[in-house]
Amino acid sequence: MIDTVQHAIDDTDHPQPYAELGLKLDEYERIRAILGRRPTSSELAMYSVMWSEHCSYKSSKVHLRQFGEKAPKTDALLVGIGENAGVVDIGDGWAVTFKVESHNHPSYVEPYQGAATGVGGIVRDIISMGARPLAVMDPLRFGPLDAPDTKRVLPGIVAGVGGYGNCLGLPNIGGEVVFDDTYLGNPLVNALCVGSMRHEDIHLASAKGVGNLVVLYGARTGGDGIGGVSVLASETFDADGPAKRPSVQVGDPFMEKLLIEATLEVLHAGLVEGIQDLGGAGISCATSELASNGEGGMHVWLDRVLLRDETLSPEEILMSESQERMCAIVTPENLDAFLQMCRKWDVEAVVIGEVNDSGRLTVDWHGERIVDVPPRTVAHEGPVYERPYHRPSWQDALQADTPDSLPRPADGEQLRATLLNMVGAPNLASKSWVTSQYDRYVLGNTVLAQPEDSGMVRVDEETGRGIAISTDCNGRFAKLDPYAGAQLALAESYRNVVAGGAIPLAVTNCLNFGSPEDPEVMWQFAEATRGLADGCLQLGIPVTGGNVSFYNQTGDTAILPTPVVGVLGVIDDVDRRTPMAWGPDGELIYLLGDSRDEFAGSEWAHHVHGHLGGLPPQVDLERERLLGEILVAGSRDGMLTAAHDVSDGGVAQTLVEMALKSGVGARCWVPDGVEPFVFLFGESAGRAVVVVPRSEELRFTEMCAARQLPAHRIGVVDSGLGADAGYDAGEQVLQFSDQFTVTLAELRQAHEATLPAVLQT
Amino acid sequence: MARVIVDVMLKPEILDPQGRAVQGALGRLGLDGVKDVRQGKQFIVDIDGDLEGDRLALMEKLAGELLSNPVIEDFTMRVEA
Amino acid sequence: MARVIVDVMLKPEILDPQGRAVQGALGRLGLDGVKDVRQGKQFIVDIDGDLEGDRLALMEKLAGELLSNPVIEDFTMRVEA
Amino acid sequence: MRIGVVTFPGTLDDQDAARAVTIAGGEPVALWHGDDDLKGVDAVVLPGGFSYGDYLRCGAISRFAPVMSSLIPAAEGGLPVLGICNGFQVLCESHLLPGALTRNDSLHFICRDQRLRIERTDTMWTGDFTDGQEIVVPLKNGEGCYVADERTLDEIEGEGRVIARYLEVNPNGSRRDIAGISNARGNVVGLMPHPEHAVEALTGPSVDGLGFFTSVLTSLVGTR
Ligand SMILES: Nc1ncnc2c1ncn2[C@@H]1O[C@H](COP(=O)(O)OP(=O)(O)O)[C@@H](O)[C@H]1O
Ligand SMILES: [Mg+2]
Repeated sequence: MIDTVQHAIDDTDHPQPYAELGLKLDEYERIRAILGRRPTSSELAMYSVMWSEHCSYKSSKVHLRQFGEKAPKTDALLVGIGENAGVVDIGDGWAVTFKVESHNHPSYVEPYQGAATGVGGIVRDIISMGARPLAVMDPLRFGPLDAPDTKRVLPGIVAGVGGYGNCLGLPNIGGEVVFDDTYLGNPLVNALCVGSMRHEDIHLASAKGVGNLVVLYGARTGGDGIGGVSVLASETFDADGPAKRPSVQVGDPFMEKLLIEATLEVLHAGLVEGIQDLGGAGISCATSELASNGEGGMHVWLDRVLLRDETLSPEEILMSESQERMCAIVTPENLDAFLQMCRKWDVEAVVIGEVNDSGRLTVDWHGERIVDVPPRTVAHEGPVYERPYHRPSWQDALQADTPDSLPRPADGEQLRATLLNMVGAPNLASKSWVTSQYDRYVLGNTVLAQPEDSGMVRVDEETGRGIAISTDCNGRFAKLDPYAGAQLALAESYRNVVAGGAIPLAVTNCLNFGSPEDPEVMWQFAEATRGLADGCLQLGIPVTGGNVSFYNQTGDTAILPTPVVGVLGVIDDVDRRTPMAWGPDGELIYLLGDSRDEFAGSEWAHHVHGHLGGLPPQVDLERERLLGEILVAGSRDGMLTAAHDVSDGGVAQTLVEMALKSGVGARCWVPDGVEPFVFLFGESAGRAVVVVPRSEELRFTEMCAARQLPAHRIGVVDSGLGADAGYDAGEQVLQFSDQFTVTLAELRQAHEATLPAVLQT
Repeated sequence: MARVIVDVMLKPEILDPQGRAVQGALGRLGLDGVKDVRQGKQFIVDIDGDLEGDRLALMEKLAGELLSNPVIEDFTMRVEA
Repeated sequence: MARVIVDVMLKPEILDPQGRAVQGALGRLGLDGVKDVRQGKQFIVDIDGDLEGDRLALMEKLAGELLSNPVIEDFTMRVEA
Repeated sequence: MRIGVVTFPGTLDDQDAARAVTIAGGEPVALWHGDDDLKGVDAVVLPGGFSYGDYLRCGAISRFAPVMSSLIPAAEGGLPVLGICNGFQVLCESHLLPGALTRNDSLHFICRDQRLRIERTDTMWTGDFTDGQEIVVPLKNGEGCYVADERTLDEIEGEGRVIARYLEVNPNGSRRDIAGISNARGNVVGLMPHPEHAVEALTGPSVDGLGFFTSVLTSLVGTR
């Protein structure tokens, strides 16, 4: 029985399963008030998915507004928040769009497909702006490395990210792999995509032009993922969707590759008036958003949708989250050309609707009207909540529990043992077990990729203009102080971008938190958002887009507040990038910035003592900005051979990573006035290690002095230390004067063995 | 000595891109009227002794949890002596 | 309507790392005495009308050339009406 | 010299192969899978990727594409053809080269900078290398394990048709560390690693890959 509009008018008291679909009673009442009758079952399906937390941002909206309100003035922003992804001007007529999104819950249920479709979804967001995708990144978070469920989830997620991205032909240029107890029942899979286009190719999701046609193209619509993203992402796991349909989407990267090529061809041929990807909430979302952004009216013949499963009901077709589909608005004159380009790429396409000026979104099913709604009420005027929030009762006690009394290594021997232990800690160990499953070479424009600070790709092969991106977040810092923690995430990401020599331009974010219905979690969210917005204003780089993922918790225990921040930078010639590996003998190693006794939330406190408490490292965004200017100038003027930011694991980790990447040893020392342990393992922000050729030393140090950035000479690259230290002459060692010596071979073994030891089967 | 044969197929409602690719190829190569193709896996497990009682139950459990992924796949298992 | 089932297996002399990995996993999960595991593919082809004469011959040819690679694989095919 | 670069649905490294041809001094010519016209090119590169999603078996479906119906006889007639990664798989599936490529023994996709030894320099694609030269180029594949029966392996070894071998690490379990082979005539070469990703110092681990593309240009000049 089809529930028609007429039926809804006639039988207006018919009880409806709004609660099972995740709507609250007052939300249901509001739908009735909007329509002046009860919704049909198809309308209820549309409203319920579109008003879900995942699609409507109902709990986060009031906080996210700050990103617009506090946005710094910049000419770089071509398209701001609100579109599928923001667009940034990088010069020479090039524009870049980038965005990060979460696929946490689906990846827990089915790791491979969940992660794969996460990549697929974010890539479609980027192509729907008219951009050609350039690269992907994958910030990932798991429970403890040795937990059995991590061994179930991690290999599948990594294979899924790789399986999809590799098959699409997009290089993976970076990401994160972080382990913490709180992610055990709730791993985080965030996926980022970046794309480029010429300014004139920017496209927006709107249905303009009465009489224009709505074309659905790509994969056929099936029953997979019905209630998937929405049910899974909005409510906790025990509320599963309609029983007869699986709530897992399966990705087809091959189809997506064809979809990319077909889409770019029709866009460049000027055949498209508006375009929208189909992600969460499928056709409901695409049609209501397109209509709501356009002339405000659209009619859809739902029975024309090509199906994979003929038994699907209209409600299910509206809600289906089948992957690899797109929706385009095409003029009648261009339709044939559009369809022909789709055929060239073996992509099926069909006209499902028409733009009109009715101000309504109407949907027919075999001649009967099943939906008749004002599209804005579906797409943009969903509920908005001012969720209550308050500082957690335990926050003061957490901050009072400082790491100051934790036992510290006392002599050189103990420092050496600590170093070997730390470089093998799951969070600091080499991630190459993961990254070697990702293609970083495809497209031939990857200039920097893992394990560098940022991923950097060439955008213009003629001029060498390129971009760099990094994503970062230390959730422990955010737990200790969400406001500062979000700014520290921003600062780290910023630092990683400037370390490569790129100038930061814009920010994306993926805010992963527990339940917004918990006022203490909501406080974390509010504080982190405020911190990030204030930080972006201070650094002068706008937030161009992002994603919120709530309900990341196991029972009542929320994950660490995890505001993942992605910073995008531009470099006018990638030839001038600064890599992380130091150069030949004799080059000088400098530490820029101040080192303080800051261990709260540090990897040392976490890994060695299992401790979390105190106040996170001091944030000084003016200092970060100055550090950035020095690093960019150093790259531009050829003063630096190498640079590497200091973050998790402190200066020790930074030096070890530089040495291992280059394969050459170094003699280092502790600058005056700092305790060796604090120097090596403290995690003060605003620092980087740089390597300067002797010929540039004076110029570089004078620049730092003039700009008042502390610069300490802490070492010199030296391949000939082996014999002095009692090893074979050729042995490469890292020597800390007066403290200890360690060989690169030992460090490499400790650094590289951790992940394979657990994950290699 | 027993031989266990486990056939694993994607559940009918789950998208099978491999099957679709094969369907397209069969058509292009001149085979008309192909309505549907599904691609699955087959495992042939040779095992010592008789497979009975607990061991049979364990094999069955592993067929459903290790050899197939219950979230997206169905399996059938048969034992040949 | 006919249903064709094609089973494809690596030839015995070709190394099967997937089968080996499954064998290892079965052992670790407590199933003793697993001597050998081979992992192959199964295709289920649903096809309109009767499959006879030339069409049957074509299906058979494609099973041997498209669905399997004769250099490394063997296949069996059966038709269910 | 005009070098064709074939695009199948799902081909990924076509633009890289074309770039490599250009840097080597040739002129790349795009060839489309659905078109049996080879446009009079002097040589052809089958680039890497996941043609038809690599569903079924890598290269199995591409082998039947219209472009292959022209390419197979042309290769048998002496046209130089280089198959890289997925292209190598297509050449094996087409029986232009013996053996097959199966799932990596690690069961994982692997991307790494791979050291190789060039074993034979008298093919159309390796003439610019020196005998035994060691090179480093990216390797990235999920199904790169070269297999053939022992008789076939002995035969290609005996005829000196192994053109490159893995050094230091055998990344995928290939029999006898085989990274690339040629046909008897030396015009058709299949290679699992990716020389087209090692043609610019900025983006590759080396520029060692360029040798394959300059070799064919050199040998074509010689035959003219
Ligand atoms: N999941 C992943 N995918 C791709 N690259 C990753 C992933 N995890 C880590 N990496 C890369 O490994 C390197 C080291 O990571 P990390 O220590 O988190 O860097 P940083 O501390 O500089 O942010 C970086 O280049 C990062 O991009
Ligand atoms: Mg870094």
